[in-house]
Amino acid sequence: MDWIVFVVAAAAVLAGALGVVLSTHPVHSALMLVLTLFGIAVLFVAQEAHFLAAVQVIVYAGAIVVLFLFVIMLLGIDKSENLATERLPGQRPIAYLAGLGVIAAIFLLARTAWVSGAESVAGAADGPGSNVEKVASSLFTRYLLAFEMTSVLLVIAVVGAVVLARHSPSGGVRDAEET
Amino acid sequence: MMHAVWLIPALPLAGFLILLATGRKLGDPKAGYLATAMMVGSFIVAVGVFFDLMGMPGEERRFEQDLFSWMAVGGLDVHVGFLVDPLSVTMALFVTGVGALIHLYSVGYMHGDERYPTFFVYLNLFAFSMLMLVLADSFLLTFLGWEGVGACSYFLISFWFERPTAATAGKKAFVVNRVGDFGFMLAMFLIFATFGSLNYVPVLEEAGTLAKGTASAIALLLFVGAVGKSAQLPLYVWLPDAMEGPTPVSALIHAATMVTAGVFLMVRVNPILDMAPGVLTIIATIGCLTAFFAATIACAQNDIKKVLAYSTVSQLGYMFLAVGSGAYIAAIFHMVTHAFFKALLFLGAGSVIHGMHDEQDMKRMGALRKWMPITSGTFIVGWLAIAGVPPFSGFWSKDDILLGAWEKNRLLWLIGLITALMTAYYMSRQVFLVFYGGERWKKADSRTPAEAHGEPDHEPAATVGAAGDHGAHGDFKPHESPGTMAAPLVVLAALAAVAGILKSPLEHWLEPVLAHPHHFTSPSGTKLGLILVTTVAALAGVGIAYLIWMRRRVKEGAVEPEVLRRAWYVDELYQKVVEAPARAFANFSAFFVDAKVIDGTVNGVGALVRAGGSRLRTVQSGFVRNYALAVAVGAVAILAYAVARSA
Amino acid sequence: MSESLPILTLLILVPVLGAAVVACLPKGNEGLLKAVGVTFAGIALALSVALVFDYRADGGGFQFMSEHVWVRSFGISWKLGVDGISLFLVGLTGVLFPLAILGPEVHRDVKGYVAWMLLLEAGCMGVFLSLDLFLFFLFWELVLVPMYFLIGGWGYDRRIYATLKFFLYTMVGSALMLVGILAVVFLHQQATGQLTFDVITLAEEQSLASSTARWLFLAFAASFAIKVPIFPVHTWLPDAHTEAPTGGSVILAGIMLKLGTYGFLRFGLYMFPQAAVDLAPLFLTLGTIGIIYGAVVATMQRDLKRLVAYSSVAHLGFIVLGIFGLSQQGLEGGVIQMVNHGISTGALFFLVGMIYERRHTRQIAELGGIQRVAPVFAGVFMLVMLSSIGLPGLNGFVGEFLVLIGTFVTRRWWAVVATAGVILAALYLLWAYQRVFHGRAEGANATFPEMTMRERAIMAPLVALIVFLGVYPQPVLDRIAPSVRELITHVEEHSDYRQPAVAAGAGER
Amino acid sequence: MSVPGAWYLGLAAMLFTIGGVGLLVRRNVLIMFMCIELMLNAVNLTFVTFARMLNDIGGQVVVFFVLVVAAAEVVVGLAIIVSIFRRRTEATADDISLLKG
Repeated sequence: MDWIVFVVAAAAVLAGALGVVLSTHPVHSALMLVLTLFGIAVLFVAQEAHFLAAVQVIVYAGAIVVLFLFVIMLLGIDKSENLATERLPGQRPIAYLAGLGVIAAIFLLARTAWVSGAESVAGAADGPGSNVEKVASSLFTRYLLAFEMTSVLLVIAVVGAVVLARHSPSGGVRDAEET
Repeated sequence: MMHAVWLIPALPLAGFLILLATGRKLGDPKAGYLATAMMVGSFIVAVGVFFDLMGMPGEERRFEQDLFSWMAVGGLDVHVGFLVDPLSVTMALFVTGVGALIHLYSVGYMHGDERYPTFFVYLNLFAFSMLMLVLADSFLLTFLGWEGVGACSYFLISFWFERPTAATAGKKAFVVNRVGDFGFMLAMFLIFATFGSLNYVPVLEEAGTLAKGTASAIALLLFVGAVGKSAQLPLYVWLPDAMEGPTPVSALIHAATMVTAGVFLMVRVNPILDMAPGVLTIIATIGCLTAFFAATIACAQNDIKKVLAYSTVSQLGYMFLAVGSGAYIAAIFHMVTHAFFKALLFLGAGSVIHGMHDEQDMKRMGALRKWMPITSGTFIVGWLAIAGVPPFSGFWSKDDILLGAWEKNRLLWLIGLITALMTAYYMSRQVFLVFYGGERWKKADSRTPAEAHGEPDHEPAATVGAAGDHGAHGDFKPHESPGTMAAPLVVLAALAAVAGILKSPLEHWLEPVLAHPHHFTSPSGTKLGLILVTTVAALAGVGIAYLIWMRRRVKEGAVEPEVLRRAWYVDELYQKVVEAPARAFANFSAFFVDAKVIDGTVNGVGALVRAGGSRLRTVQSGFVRNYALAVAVGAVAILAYAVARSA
Repeated sequence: MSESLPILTLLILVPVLGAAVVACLPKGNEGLLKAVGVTFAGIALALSVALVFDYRADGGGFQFMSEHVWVRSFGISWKLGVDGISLFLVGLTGVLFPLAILGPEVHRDVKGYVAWMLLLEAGCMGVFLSLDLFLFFLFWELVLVPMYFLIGGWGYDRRIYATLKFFLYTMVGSALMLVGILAVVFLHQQATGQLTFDVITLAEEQSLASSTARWLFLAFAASFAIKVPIFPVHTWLPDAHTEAPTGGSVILAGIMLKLGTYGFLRFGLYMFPQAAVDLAPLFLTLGTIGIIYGAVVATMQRDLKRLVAYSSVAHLGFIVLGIFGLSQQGLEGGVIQMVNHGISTGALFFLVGMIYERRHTRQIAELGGIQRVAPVFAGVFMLVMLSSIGLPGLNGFVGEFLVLIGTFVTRRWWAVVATAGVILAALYLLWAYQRVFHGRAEGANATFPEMTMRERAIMAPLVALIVFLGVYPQPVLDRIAPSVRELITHVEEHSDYRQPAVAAGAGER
Repeated sequence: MSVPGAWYLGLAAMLFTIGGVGLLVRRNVLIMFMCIELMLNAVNLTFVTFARMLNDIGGQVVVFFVLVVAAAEVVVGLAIIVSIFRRRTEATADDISLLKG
């Protein structure tokens, strides 16, 4: 049963990923991204990370991809890209080589052991209690400061996005003409 | 009076300061009289000190006055203080005496010059420095005076600085003197390193303990200093050029006082010289050669002052010959008589130049005896004195020197004798050309360029104005000089005539200064013979000159070969051998080594960084994907390293 | 002066305060700005004069010490002190800055000029007074910034090139010195367990291995050598001098070059005695080369200011010679030569600045015959020049002579070669004088204005010092002597060097 | 028997590589962004896997933070893209090289 779930989800993840990279049309890419994200969410569930699976679906698939689509549609840049040409010399072959190199290196490094760290440093993941409870208690005790910082980060991101995206009134005549 | 010795240099210094502050208000001639008064005052004090010193018993004639500490550092302890002994008093007397006369003369001579007060400012400063030089109680304080007179000499030679030749001559004098100072300074260092003191008294008292090598080194280095200041071979070249200065300056600085400082120094350190017999021989040789060499040049000069200048070089050579022979007193004696007759000759020449409206070429003078009786009369006295005609003063002093040379080395004596003959010859030539013969200034300007050699510039032409024009020839009358100029001439003539009587008092007077008083050992018969030979040589010189220049038995060109007229081409030689290579080297250093090599290296490093940067900037393509690729490649590299390590 | 007054701290803080006040004033009122600047510099001058007079001549050692812990955990403290070596450099700083602020015409932005000048003064004072390595380094670097802006902001045509060169050169040295400072402090901590930047502790305890000390000495020396500057790292100097405004040149030559030589004394000899003794031949040789080379190169310069700049290279060579000659006379001569060079060369730069203000050129070839039209100007120039040549009776001679005689006793042949530099000094200065002042005045030179009263007022104190220090340097020498003697004793204690008895004097052994 | 962690990690590595290569190869800024998301998800998957293998809840917490940062990043990134596209009608990553040295 586990294996079936894993294989199906993995296939979805890889197919989605390849789809993102290979689609010429951005909208297609975005939709393929959704496929990947769902696959990841499934894998999270398979590994008992229920909370994260939920967040994954809500935030990524629900918010981020929608945002992508929104931008694509709004700006009208849903044009196909010609994948046959490459202006930067050597970019593609080196990129493929680098990709190969990364994956080869990872597998080579993992020959002996995939995991070598200490166990349960920040608290056990199994045992009694729900996954949400455990994540929450860790988040609000051990990682409280970092958690609070993320709120600052988010505020900054929101403010930054507003500043960047709005038509600046002080930007003067040219912006005004464009609208 | 003895304790007032500080007044001797202080009075000229006061004069210098007062004139510096108020000179322009005092103006012409009050400034001159003030300066002269200071010198006279100084002379009076010197006389007082002299009599005080006379009052002391012979061997104790020494007085030291300490004013204040100048530089006391560790083992070095130099004070500003005076050493009064027969030698320094003798020097002070004739410096102040001759100095006062020349100051007085300058009052008249410089009359009308635009920078009249400035002249006396310099002159008083010079007198101060010269007196510090002779009265100092330490080598270092002497060096203060030594440099001070050098600087004043520079100021005064280039007094008419608008003439490029004058400015250049002043600079040349200073720089050449500095070469000598190099020796003097090293000598002081060595003295300090050896004795731990620079004061005359302890150093000279301990001189007897010196090792021969050290003594020779000190003596030789001091002699280098003396060679520079006293214009000996090979550093004499500045003195003829120094004639660019006003004539009183030539008389005071470049004949009577400053140039004899080297001789004074040699006599002062006689205990050290006595420990270095080899150096004495060198001194005698250099002196003798200089005397001869300069005399040959003097025979062919047409400029009235140049003749006297080379003659001065030659006479200074005599003094060094005396020093080298160990006849120190003869050297001082000749210095004193020389001061009288050479100052007289220079002042006389100045008077002639003044009377001839700034003409200096002897070939365009003649028969001035009629027009300038006082000048010619006194000049003739000076001529006889320098020529060594008995009983004038020069005869006595020169005779002593030749006697010393005879006892030292016969060859030196012979050269000295020939020089004496030549001295008589060129001085007679000068007298005949200037005061006898036809009135050549009346002829039209017939000078050929060759004859115009020397300095075609005319004395105060730049400042006195129209009087110096060439156009003055033919329609003017030479005139006798005013009283302020004539009086010093008369006094000096009297001194030059009779100073011979000082011979034996001076010997006794100076004896305490000497570590090993020198006594002539020759039998009296030899002495008499030498006197006769010398006298004959002098008269022969006069006679030859008479035949050539009065009787005109020989063509002028034959006795004035170009090589002598051009002073053996020494200046040209220096130009080629020293100046040109030095200039090339300096240019090379400044514009190649410094600008190209050293700075080039520095800028090269900068340029390298800059070039490297401009190469490297192409890496920054601006394409985000390129940067990402670089990151990826970097990541792969790091991973590869990890793989390699784990393997 | 009461004992409790922290006079040394005030010497640094008063100019800083002045700079702050000037920075707050409005831009336009040039008179007010200068007046305020001169007032603060004047207070500093008064303090430094008081310091000179209050200094106990017989005492030796560091006096007027002022120490406050600054960063306890790193052993850094605000530690100031003055001894005979720094005393007159502080005095010189006090004298030159008011003149440099008041003297030259400032052609733009008086406010910035005055403020930077005052800040520079604080930095210079700080370097001379610091007895804490960290503090010293702080001031050492602080000095750079105002000078950078002074040259860059008020300089002449090639000022950007000059500032860049000046800054980079100095920074290279500073970087090496910073490494040296840290290494000294941490090695000392390793050896003794005490972390301190205190110069006296570091010097007295001598905890370094000799080969280490040699490398560290070289690291310090590199920085000092560039600042002095010693041949062959001197080429920033002519450019910086030439392009700097008059006041900048005066301070640069008068004071900032002394930072290097002072550094050699305080941080070279004092902290690394054995290394300094071992490496003395190297620096003696470089100093001697500097003397001759500076003079030779100066001879051929066409720009009057460049000529004076190269003469500085030669004069500073004498100081280096005196320092590494390591004799009582040489060191005292070196110290007094620092002061004298500051006065004479400062005065020369003022004069060259005045020529530039009148003729708008510094090219020697374009000048001539000025003595006829401006005799007083020529007279002052002559006097200052003779001081620079080293004429006895003027200040330049005292230092030069003591350096040479002291060095002759310990290191004979270097002194002999260096003495030859004396000839050359006369040559290049007299030649320049001849070309600028002698001859006939033609063209614009014929209307060369005579010195104004203001200029006479600027030159008067310098001329007075030139004559006074030449005739009666003894009071100054007396105050320098104990500190120099202590320094030499310190070197002898911590190295195999022994000063010859002749130099030390019989009575003192 | 659950699937061994190594399989998950292998999958994550492949996903990461695909994302990385995509980032390097594609010119469309939006797609590049998506590739970054792929890489982030690969990392997230790794973290979760390690959390399970090491029985450590910390891995999951970190993923939470990554999600937050990713959200912030996308918001700002898209805002930048919007403002770029306001000036230019068409833009790929290759059209923007103002930082060229």
